[in-house]
Amino acid sequence: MTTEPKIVAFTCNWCSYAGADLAGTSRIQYPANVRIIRLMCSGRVDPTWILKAFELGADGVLVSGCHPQDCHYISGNEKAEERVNSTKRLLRLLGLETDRLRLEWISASEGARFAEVIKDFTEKLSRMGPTPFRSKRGV
Amino acid sequence: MDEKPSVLVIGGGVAGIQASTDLANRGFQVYLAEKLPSIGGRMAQFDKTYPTLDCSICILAPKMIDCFRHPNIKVLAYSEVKSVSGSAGNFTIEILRKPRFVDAARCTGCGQCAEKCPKKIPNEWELNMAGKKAIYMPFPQAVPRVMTIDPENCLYLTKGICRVCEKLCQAKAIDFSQKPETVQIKVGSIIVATGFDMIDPSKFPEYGYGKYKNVIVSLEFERLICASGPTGGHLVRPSDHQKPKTVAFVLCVGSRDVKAGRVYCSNVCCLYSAKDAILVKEHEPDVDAVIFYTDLRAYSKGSREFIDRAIRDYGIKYIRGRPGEIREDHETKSLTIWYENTLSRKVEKLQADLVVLSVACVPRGDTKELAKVLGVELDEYGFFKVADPLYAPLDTTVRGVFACGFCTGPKDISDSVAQASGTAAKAAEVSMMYARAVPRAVKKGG
Amino acid sequence: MQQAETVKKAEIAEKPRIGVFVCHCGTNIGGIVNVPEVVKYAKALPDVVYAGENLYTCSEEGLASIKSAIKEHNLNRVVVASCSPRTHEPLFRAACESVGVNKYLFDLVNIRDHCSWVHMHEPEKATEKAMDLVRMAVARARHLEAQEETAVQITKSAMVIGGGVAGMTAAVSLADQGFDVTLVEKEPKLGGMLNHLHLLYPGMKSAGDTLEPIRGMVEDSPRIRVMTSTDVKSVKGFVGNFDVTLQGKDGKESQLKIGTILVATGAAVLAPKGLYGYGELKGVITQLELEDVLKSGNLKKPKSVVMILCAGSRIPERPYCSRICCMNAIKNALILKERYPDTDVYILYRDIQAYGRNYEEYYRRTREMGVTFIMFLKDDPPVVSADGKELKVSVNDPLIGERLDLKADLVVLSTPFIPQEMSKGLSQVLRVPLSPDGFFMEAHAKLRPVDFATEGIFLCGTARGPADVPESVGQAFGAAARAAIPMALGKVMAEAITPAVDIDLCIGCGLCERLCPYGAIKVEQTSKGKKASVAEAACKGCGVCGAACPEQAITMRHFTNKQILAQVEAAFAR
Amino acid sequence: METRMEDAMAKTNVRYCLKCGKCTGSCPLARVNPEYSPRQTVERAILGRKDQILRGKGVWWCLTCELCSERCPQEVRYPDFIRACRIEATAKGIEHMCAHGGMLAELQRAMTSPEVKQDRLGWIPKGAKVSGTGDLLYFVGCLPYFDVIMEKIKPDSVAIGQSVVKILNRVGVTPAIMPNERCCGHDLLWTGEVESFKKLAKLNMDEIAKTGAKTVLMSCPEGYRTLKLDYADLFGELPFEVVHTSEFFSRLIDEGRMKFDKSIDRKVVYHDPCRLGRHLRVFDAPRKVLSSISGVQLKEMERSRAEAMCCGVDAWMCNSNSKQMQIERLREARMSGADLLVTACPKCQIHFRCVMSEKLPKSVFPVPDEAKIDVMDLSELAAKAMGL
Repeated sequence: MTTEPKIVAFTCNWCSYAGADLAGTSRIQYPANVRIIRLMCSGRVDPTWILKAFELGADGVLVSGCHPQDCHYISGNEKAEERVNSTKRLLRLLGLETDRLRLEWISASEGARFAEVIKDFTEKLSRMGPTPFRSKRGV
Repeated sequence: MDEKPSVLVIGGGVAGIQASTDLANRGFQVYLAEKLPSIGGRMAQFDKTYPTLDCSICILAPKMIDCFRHPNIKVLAYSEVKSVSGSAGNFTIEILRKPRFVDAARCTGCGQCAEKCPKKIPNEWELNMAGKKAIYMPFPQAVPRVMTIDPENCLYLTKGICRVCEKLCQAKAIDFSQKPETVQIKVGSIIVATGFDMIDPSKFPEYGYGKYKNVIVSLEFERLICASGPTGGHLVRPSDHQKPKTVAFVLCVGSRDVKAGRVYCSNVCCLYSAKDAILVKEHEPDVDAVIFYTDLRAYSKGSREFIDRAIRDYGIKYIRGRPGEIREDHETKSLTIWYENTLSRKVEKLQADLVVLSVACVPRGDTKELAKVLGVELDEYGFFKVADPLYAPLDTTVRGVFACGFCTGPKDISDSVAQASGTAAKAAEVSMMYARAVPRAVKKGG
Repeated sequence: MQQAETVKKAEIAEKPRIGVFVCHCGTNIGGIVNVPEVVKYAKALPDVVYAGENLYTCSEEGLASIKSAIKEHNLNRVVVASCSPRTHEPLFRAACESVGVNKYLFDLVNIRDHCSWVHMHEPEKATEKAMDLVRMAVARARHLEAQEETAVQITKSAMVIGGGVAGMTAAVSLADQGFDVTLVEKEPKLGGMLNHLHLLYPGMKSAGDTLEPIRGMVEDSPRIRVMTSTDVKSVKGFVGNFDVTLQGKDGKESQLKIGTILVATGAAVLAPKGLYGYGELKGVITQLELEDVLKSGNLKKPKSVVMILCAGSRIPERPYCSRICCMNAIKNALILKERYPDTDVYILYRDIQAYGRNYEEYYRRTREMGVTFIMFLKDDPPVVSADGKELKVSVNDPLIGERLDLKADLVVLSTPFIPQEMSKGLSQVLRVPLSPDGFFMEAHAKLRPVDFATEGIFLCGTARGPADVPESVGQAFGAAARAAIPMALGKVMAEAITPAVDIDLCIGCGLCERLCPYGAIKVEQTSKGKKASVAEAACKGCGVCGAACPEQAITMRHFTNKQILAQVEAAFAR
Repeated sequence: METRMEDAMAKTNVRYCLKCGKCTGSCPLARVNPEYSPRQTVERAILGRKDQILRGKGVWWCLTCELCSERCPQEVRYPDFIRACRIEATAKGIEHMCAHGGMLAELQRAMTSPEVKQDRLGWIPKGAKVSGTGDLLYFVGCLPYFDVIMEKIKPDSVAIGQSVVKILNRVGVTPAIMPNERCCGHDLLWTGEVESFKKLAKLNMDEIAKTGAKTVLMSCPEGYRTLKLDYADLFGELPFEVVHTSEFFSRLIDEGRMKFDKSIDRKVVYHDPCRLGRHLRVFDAPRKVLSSISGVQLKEMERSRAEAMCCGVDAWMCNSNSKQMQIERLREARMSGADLLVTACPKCQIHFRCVMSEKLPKSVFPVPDEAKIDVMDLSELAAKAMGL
């Protein structure tokens, strides 16, 4: 059971968290291995948190915000994109697949898409197998 | 009585919501009367908005919730304005609250009752392209999130049997004993924002609406292309749920049409059809989208550029010419559109699998009654008449009663929102004018 | 919001005493997630002193149980595991505040939309996830801090920039709403564009007669201070507290402290140099020049008038439609036809923009009066040439596939509205954006048409883009209403999710200032050197600065690194 | 009645044209004749291209079927505009294509002479009761002439008149019939000869007065339109009622006076003549008559009632395009699943029979088998169903 990949998702309050809500109200089923952390804006995501998640044994980290132009804070999602990209470079240096860190634009109306992303991410991560940090996870 | 200056807003669409929150945010007591069980209005029905291609409900829903949760706004959904007396500064209004037969305080909107309700009825919010139950939530993002029982169709209310919903509701929210109640409120001014309706194009036999399954109206298209719509956002034609190869959009159906009694231009069709055509391309890049127009009216900010993009980046095809007639192939249910391409001056025919008619926008069906209640005049088309189109475009013919958005004539969302805020200013002016007189007197009095 | 001032900071120091309330939501949660198990699990978590379950936590009973538990177990942190904070957080926060627990000490876990509803066929996993989510929330709750929402005082006066019909309307409305207004006009005379127009559509009222009453209201209003021949030199501060420096044409400067700003600077009209022989051929004029002679009456009866629309608009370098030209041309054609019935009037157009109330009727009447409309295509515009002392306009009418040669003694060009030259400068002074077309850019094309993204600054009229009088007036009232909100309240409460800057850590690098989309954080000279300082009222709490600060000098209140890291750690703690 | 292009422009809403092209996109002729476009004609008129219009072919090509004006969003009455242009063109002596070598027109002009004494009653069936006077006048129209002129294609038009008289007698009506009835003038009016039309109209009005008729029954929609609208336009309110056989029959059915005792086991489709349908809005009456005949299965064509397609000819101005349109219409009739095409216009009947006639050079207009169908007039079918 715990061998299935574990995902931490940082979502913005206005689009992506709402999208996850809609997946719920529309009863769209997806794997139970994602843990959502709600922020006001994807631009708040600090690379440190991402690295921390991996270090503690996360198999994947999702950062999700509003579509370009739709950002509730005008341009926070663009900042998120820059940070995710630079963090990906760090992951490569650490010998981690950069695809383990994923950036998605999911709007409040895309419940189905949120579910799709989690499904797809989970499959890809399973194919990649555990990270070298996995052993740290308490199981 | 309430010391805050108070205002009645009629109509819970984007304009009504804007006017309400603008006033509430500055400390006014607002009563928002909405005829339907949920606020949101037309905009809640659209898939995307032009020219930004924002998801309509995503940008609207937060406003709906803010409005509903606002401590200074009392949302009277599923209600109708029955009588108005008094004058600017102190109107007395009677509002009829229709029974939902569901206790709003208890209902959590979980929807289990609807799952089990045995009575299936057409869902007019989805333009009857989907069904719903006799106990229903108008749409997924409805505000308030409270179920409503349709008294014409509920088995218990019509035949005295069933009560399934009552049995399985753990919240004990079902209440068949609810009666219509009339609430009385006192306000300084009234803002009308009742929006618009669309004509039934079956009075144009040459286009075959109602006769040909694959001829639909634009509002039906909005639901068809919408992820939360009847097809889950899959672009399929009604006759066989197959993906169309060509989608054609016909503009000015009943607009700019003297015979149909509407000389005026409906204002929004040119742009939303460009948007709809773009949506077609975004959903199915290999589907052709063709738009038949007479004058391309892309005048609002950024919209000419939007049309240029539709043509350049999406390959939307524009044909100048109002089609003469549309005929169906009885086997394939595909449609032949006969038209004159007025720029090449040739009569041609186009094979389309789905035809979307941009029908004329008209005042809401019950505008006449409301006008009578308010004592305001309507124009020749039944839109609310403004005091002076030049410098009093927000005043009706009665002092203290203001109007904004589509109900005073065709307008797009941004013009409607700007006007809605404008009426908030007018209402505030009224309260200033009467501040000395009214509230103090009332305060001393009681 | 109001309660915020009555925040008790008392319990902040105290050791966390956390209460957890798990909701069944009927069977929506309880039907899949093993709620009793989750409650049992929550009880065992650090600092949790109470855990209970409700059928409906949001019901009156549910809320009552939270309040009583808070009193009984003297809880200072509350976690509810139920549905979405987007819809229900305000409800639970209010319940907490009602018994003296600061609303920032509450957290909501979504185990319905994000759990039971999306894992309906995997009850065990759903239960395990619910436990994880509760554990994460509790971990965060241990680090939650009470917050006080700072109230920013708002100066109850506004500055309206631009004394045209939009600016004057906005000024009068604000005055009528009880606010003092400074109306700044760069020209010596109020009135703007309308000073140059003759009659206005719809209704054919004279521009003067339309202007006079409103100009009168402006001049008579004790609340409006008019400053003509004046420019805005600099603007500092933020919503409610703008410090403005005005400069008269005479160079004299004056200071102003105001709460809100309305931009109503209007638009200019393109001078069609080199277009259709303008400036070279006698008899080629603009609609504005035609209005002048129609007004003054210095027009000798023409035999034939040809109007050419889109002169300089809807072309690659100026792709936008100027919105009002069609109706304006139609109006002037009608005036000509009424004055000189036997004068031939031709309107050469691309698409007739008769979109508004009664405009189509108007267009129709013009056709009835015998004005001839001829279409032309972008790639095949009309050609104007001199033919003796007469002008010749040659145009290819695609609708009949023939080239038409029209004799004319007047060729009138409809040239588009273009942004005022000063727009660029003013946009920098106000730190507000311009659209690609060079007009001022609203916060959102659809839902915030008269706001700037920056708090406290608004726009209306043709400064935002081409608009006719009714539209400008409608927007003016709209902008007035929006500006009135903070001024009416007298203060704005800043939600306490704003950054707190640790002066000792801040090195004044200015990265935060560069990133902030609202200009809410700025590096300023202090006793300790250059340090970032936050304008609470202008900040929206997105946290972009917090994530960017290289020195970790910025703490985002209620979304602190400590809180979120605790959540991350807790996600893997079992 | 406008007789000049300029007057017509105001009266027929031409100036309101939006240039949308819906007229041309609707026009059945424009589909087969790329040179023809009502919209362009209107726009040239607005541009003052008078000569171009009056001397062009288009003005004579128009079928005046009113499908364009039925749909025009600006209520441009194009056929009325065209009629005025034809009148002015004729006044200017501009040549135009004439019908059947002008023979029919010639006959009609001849009838304008008051001295003419016709011998046109030979078709009346033996034993039929007719009279010189009476409350009800049956205005026969040019049926007897058609049979002679179109002899080759055996139109058997008088069968229509015979059926009408038999039916009238059966229901106990003795119709008045005028021995010297003139052509109603429809064709001359619509080919621009307004003066001759006026003469014919006057002569007919006097003749009708002599009969003392309160009701004038028409079996020809063109005549029907002419009396009901154009005579009224000329003389003001008419001293008699004008009804079409289809309307008259459906009244008789309501009153229970008309009974069909013979079953007609055929799949029948009805073709709406332009003048009966769009011009005068008679859509239900003929269908009612047909559906009350036992055995008749009534079908509908895709384009019927106000949407109906013209038979391709007006005022005998027939050309190759007419034939193409007729074939298209016949095919449409067959596609409705019918085996009998019923119309209520002697001229429609002739045009359909003509295109299918063996006498026509097939090399020019081959009528495919899937377009062949029996054609009959409503009155004839009704008579058959009454065993007459």
